[in-house]
Amino acid sequence: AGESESATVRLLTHDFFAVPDELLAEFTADTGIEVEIIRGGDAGIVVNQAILAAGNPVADVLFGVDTTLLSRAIDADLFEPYRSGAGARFIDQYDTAEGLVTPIDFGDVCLNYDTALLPNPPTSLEDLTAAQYRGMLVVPDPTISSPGLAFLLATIDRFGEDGPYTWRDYWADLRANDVQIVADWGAAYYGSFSATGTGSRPIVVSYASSPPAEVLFSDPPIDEATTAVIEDGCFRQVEYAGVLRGTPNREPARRLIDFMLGVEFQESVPTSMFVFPVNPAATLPDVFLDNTSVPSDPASLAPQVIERNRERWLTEWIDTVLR
Amino acid sequence: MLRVTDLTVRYGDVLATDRADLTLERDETLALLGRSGSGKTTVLRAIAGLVPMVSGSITLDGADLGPIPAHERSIGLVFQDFALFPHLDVGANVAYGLRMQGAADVENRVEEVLAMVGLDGLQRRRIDQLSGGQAQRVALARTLAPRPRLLLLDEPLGSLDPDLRRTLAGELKVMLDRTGVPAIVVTHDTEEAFALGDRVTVLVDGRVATTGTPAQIWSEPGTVEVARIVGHSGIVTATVAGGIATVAGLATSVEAPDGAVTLLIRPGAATIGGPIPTTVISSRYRGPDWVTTVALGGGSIEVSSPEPKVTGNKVDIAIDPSGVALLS
Amino acid sequence: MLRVTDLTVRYGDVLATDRADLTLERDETLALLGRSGSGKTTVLRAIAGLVPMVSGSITLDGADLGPIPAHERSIGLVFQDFALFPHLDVGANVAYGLRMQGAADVENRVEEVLAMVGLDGLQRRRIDQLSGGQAQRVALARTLAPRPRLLLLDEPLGSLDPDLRRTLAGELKVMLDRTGVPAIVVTHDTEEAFALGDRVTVLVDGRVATTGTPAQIWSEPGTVEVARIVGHSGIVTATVAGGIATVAGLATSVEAPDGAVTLLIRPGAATIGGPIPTTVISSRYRGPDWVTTVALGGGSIEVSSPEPKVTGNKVDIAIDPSGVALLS
Amino acid sequence: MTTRRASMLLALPAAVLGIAFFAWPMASIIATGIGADPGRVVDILGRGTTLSTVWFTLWQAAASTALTLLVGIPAAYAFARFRFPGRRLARIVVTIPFVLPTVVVAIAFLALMGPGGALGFDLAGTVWAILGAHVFFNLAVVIRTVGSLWSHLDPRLEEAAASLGATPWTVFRTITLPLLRPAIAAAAAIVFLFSFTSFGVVLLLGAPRLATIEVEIYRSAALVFDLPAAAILALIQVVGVTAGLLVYARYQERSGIGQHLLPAAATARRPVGRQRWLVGAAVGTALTIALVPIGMIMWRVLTAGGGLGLGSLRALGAVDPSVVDVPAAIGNSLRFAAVACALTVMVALPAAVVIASRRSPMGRWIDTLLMLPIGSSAVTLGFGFVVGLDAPVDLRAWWGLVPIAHTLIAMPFVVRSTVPVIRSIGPRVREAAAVLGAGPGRVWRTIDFPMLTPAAAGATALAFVISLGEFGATLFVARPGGKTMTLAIFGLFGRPGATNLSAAFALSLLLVVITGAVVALLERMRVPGVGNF
Ligand SMILES: Nc1ncnc2c1ncn2[C@@H]1O[C@H](COP(=O)(O)OP(=O)(O)OP(=O)(O)O)[C@@H](O)[C@H]1O
Ligand SMILES: Nc1ncnc2c1ncn2[C@@H]1O[C@H](COP(=O)(O)OP(=O)(O)OP(=O)(O)O)[C@@H](O)[C@H]1O
Ligand SMILES: [Mg+2]
Ligand SMILES: [Mg+2]
Repeated sequence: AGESESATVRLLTHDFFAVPDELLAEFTADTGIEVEIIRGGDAGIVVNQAILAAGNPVADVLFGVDTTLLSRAIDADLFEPYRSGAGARFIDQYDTAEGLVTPIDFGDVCLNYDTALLPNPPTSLEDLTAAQYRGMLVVPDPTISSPGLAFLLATIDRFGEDGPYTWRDYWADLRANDVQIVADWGAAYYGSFSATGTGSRPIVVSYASSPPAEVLFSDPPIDEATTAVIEDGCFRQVEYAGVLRGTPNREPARRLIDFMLGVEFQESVPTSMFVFPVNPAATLPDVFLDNTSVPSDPASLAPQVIERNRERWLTEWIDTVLR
Repeated sequence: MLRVTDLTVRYGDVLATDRADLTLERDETLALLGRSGSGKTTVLRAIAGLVPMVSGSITLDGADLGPIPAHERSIGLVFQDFALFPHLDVGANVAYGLRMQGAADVENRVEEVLAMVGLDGLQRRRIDQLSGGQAQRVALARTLAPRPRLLLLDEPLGSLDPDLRRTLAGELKVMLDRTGVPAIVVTHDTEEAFALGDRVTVLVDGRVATTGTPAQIWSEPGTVEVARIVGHSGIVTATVAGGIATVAGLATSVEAPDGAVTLLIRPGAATIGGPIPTTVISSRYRGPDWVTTVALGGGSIEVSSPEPKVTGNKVDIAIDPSGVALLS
Repeated sequence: MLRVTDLTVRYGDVLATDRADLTLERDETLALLGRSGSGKTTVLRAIAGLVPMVSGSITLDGADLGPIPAHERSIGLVFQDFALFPHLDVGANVAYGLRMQGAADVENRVEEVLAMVGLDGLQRRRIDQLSGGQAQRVALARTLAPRPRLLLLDEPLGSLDPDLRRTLAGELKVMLDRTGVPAIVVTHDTEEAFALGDRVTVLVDGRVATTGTPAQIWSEPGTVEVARIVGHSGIVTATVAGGIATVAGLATSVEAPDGAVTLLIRPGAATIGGPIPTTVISSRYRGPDWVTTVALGGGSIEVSSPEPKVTGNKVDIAIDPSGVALLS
Repeated sequence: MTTRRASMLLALPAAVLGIAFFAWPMASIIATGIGADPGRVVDILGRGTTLSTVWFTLWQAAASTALTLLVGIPAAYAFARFRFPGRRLARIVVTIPFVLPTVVVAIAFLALMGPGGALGFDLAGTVWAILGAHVFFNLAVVIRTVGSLWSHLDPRLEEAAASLGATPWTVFRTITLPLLRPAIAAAAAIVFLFSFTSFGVVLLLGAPRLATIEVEIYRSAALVFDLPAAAILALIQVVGVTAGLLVYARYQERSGIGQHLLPAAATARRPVGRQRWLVGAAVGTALTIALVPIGMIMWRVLTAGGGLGLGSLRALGAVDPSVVDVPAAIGNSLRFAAVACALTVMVALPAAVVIASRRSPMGRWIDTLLMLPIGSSAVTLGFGFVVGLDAPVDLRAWWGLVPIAHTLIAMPFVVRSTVPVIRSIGPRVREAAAVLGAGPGRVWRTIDFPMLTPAAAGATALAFVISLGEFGATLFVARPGGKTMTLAIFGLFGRPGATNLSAAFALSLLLVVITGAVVALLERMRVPGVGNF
């Protein structure tokens, strides 16, 4: 509504955000808007930084609010509404908190396994408690790791809070079956996991996109991944962007979100961030098509539910698994 | 040319110099003699402008130095530990003052001064590669190079071996005489003070105890303290009655009221063989003679003897009354 | 009781002590005299077991000290600048050696030793609150307390004022005699070496140049180096022909082949008035006389005169041939 | 002599930097956090986990400090008192760990003693891994701080004790140790602070059961979104650290012993006999501790992609710049480090001059306060910047925050390494210059400046490597522009794919190499005889 347009837009995001320079250059060439990327740690830290500055934002656009963080960001009144014309149809499949945020990508946290060691992988979460898979699973600590939390949420979604067999019972069984908890994704994947790490555990909590990444970033080159995804027990995390309330650069901010929904940017996210595009018009690179599929029925929980229960769940998880 | 009047300097609670008076004439070298901590260095520092005076005045050629900062006084100071600049070589150390003056022909003057102190060709030598004697000469050269109006030397030979000290003291005297720069030399060694100073000022606890020619100081130190500092040991207590001071068998006329007085019996005044019976305390070889210390009048005196005396034995000595001085 | 044979000590490339021989008899005090860097401290450190020998042997009362570590030697060492423990008070410093022995009555012995050095009641004083003389006494007390078999003193009076030095040298001599502990005293001051040592060993560049009583060393130093260290200055070059050494007007018989020799003319041997014409170099007051340095035979000698002589003037002197010694 | 006005002027930049970029943001965020829900203070303080976390933090820091001293003191002795072949190189090697980023260290330790680690036992999640990493990290602090005083201790004090009948162990216990107390206390204080606020190491090696206050702060701030809890924990940390530092400063004041120090060259000698074994064992242990994790990184670099080779260097070259721009990261790191150097020259060195010129307790207090930033929560400070720096100028996402944070962390080390040098210049040479006709300005130019240059250059190099290896504070600051090397390493370790892992190790090795080179330079510039760190 007639505010002064600056030629720069500031994008506040986490340290794993990546975008090819050419795309940004193109954006600048097309719109005359420079993009300044401000990073500040992982997604949780960045969202909190944004919340601390709510109303008087450090940047114009925030990218990296995921399903587990969304509710908190909305509660803090971080964003101003914006509905991008660029993604009119497919946006509606996602929870946009009544038009305050725009989905950009989604990723599934899934169990990966070592195809060489496990010719008969488990096919369900329940299988993991079987004696056959004893001592095979390694999970990042959900109290510090975001994939770890996602996996916990998947189990909560599956087994529920009440009833004869709750998620706590499930984790007690995992514990009895010698699940290993390590610090973060890296410690699990590059430490304990047998296929990519130095350890001997053939099942690890990772991403649906990990097997194609193994092919893409192999040395020497390989054609087929030595890891694969177990389709059951995946948890879907959607990553959102939003225009930060109080931005003096509303129009450039909106252009940036439009850009992030555009086919070019959307096609870049699989290889630069290992997530899947929300725009169905974007085609996936071959390695993705060959080595993984988008899980058909991932678990998901409403952001409000996560926000309301997270602390309790984590405490209960600690009591169940660590005490 | 230099007149220091009523100089008082404090370091916090310590009264380092207490109403000191000094004068220095043109072409003269004054030796400042005193014990460690007596304020010798402080006097030099005050003259050089490195420490503020609490009271008193310092004039050089009639001009008050008070308001003039150290770096504008043109007074050369050779520090007790030389304080050579460790990051500069010998040549650059000597050239330093010249450069500060913006002097024209620095190189030549450096060569000239180094030649004067006998260190020709050592320009490029690093400071930490100098022996003690060489460092002393470099310090002197550095100070002489900018032709100061006045030279202050703080224990210039302090840390050297005795035989080197004696040699360098002679050289230094010659150098001072040759350059003709008036100088104050601080030392705690009487022999050195006498060798270098045309006059000697003795400091005791920050005060000027006495000033005079070496001969005056030696023969009439005036006080017990000065007598000790000069190195005299024959200090005895006598009783005066009617202008005659008596101690053991010695009687000598003094100008003092009746009562107890302290007498100095100068070295050489006592000789073996005579009317005064004494007891040997100790005996040590001095070359070529032995020095025997004997008890006398509550103190002791030294007599020369051709052979050692056994401690506890009796010896009779004579004392030349002209070798006796009154102390206060 | 102590026999040091063929002692050689190296610090890296530096040969600090080179095949030195020393002996020390019961009840004797030996003075070790030498210039700075001549290896005096090193000899003491080797005897105390603080530095390994390259070769040689050290025996104490016939027993080889070689394999015995420092802390089992019972040899007391007073360090050059005392090395008092700065974190302990006077009492604790003195008690240290006693505690190491597990001695029974530490307190009493500490009091006793402190009384002996005249520091009664200073037990609780901090080390950095001691004057130089007090520190020296504490160091001595600390070393004496555990009753060492042998006492090594490294320039015990080195850093003190001259008059205090003289006083303490006397006291030290008395103390050493009283305790009866055999001792080696290092010094670079001839007067002190003569005063303290029953015998004197002169070190030059790590080697023993000579050993003898003070009188022997003084009158027959043997080499130019030792003569200089002892403080002699009358060193001249003479020509020998047929057993007669001639320099200027002096002729004296020497036991040397024909050619050039170096002669020592001892202090006092030259007097004013005589057959030998010389030129005055300088003149300084010594108290009570003046010392005039005159040029002679490529060197110079000092003569005593009752009044100063003017530089450049001629004076005729006589030299007593019995005051001449041959140097090599 | 600096006048009061001059010293206030010189201290000003450090004070401004400390207040504007440390004290104020810290106070702002803690106030905001607690202000959001003051009622929770009691609740959080009374929580069992709070107590157990504080307890664990304290005891692991104490244990880390004790262990580091245990290993470091013999090595300090060997380095300080003996000349042996390769001494300089060994000093460089043991110094490198100190400036390595925590991520790299944690990953090297995981590869070494984690699941399937090279050592064959899995210590991940146990306190042993944490202690090991802390010892590895801080060894240099002890070796350099204690070693520097040790190298100046008069060996004759020990010899005097020996000649009085004290066995070598008694000499050490009754003479050496008491005399070294100030340096040991200083080293212990720094090691304790680093271990007390340890984040990356504990996060990665301690999970899932072990956490320090700093890790809990991170958890509260990043995952549970409990800002009041984070703020209260940060407050506990700041108060604890400040109290500790005050006790430390008082202790240093009390235990200060006026002792005569000698130039280091005068105390070092060649080891003989049994000493050879001692020196060999002490230096060997320190070298092993330093080299094994570094060697682990090298091994991973060399064996990436199967056989022995330089595959990882290729991998490093091949990293997709749109994922992690390696050359840009190197450039950024160097740029930040350069700015930190410049700030060090402008801020830390003047402060060092002030501290050096005041022998009064004041100097010691400033010296102590400078340690606060290294004992404070990086996560919290990152938030503090966001809360506190919006007015009068909005600096919240200013690129300068990162080098400023680095400078604050480097400051105590820079000050400690320069103050003794400045003090060693002594007033005498300045006075000598003055009587030779040099006014105050020229004295500074011709005497102080050239004499300080080597120390200043050394301090600057130190700031450079500290900046280069800094991770924790860098990560949590909202910063524009690209990544630094440490963040790039972190990013590469966080992605699947063998080449990413290889590239991460290769980049770590590059960091080790650059660090090693700069530390080597630093060693060269050490002013013989002085220098505390
Ligand atoms: N910077 C200072 N601060 C405090 N006291 C000082 C300082 N310098 C000297 N003093 C004290 O002032 C007194 C005089 O010292 P000064 O250095 O002038 O003596 P000195 O005669 O030169 O002694 P020395 O022969 O030991 O050099 C001493 O008591 C000394 O301790
Ligand atoms: N620790 C050491 N390392 C290397 N060289 C040394 C060491 N200690 C002494 N030296 C050298 O050994 C030689 C003898 O030194 P020593 O200390 O024994 O001499 P000194 O006669 O006691 O001298 P001073 O009168 O100066 O005390 C000197 O050249 C000295 O430089
Ligand atoms: Mg002085
Ligand atoms: Mg010595």
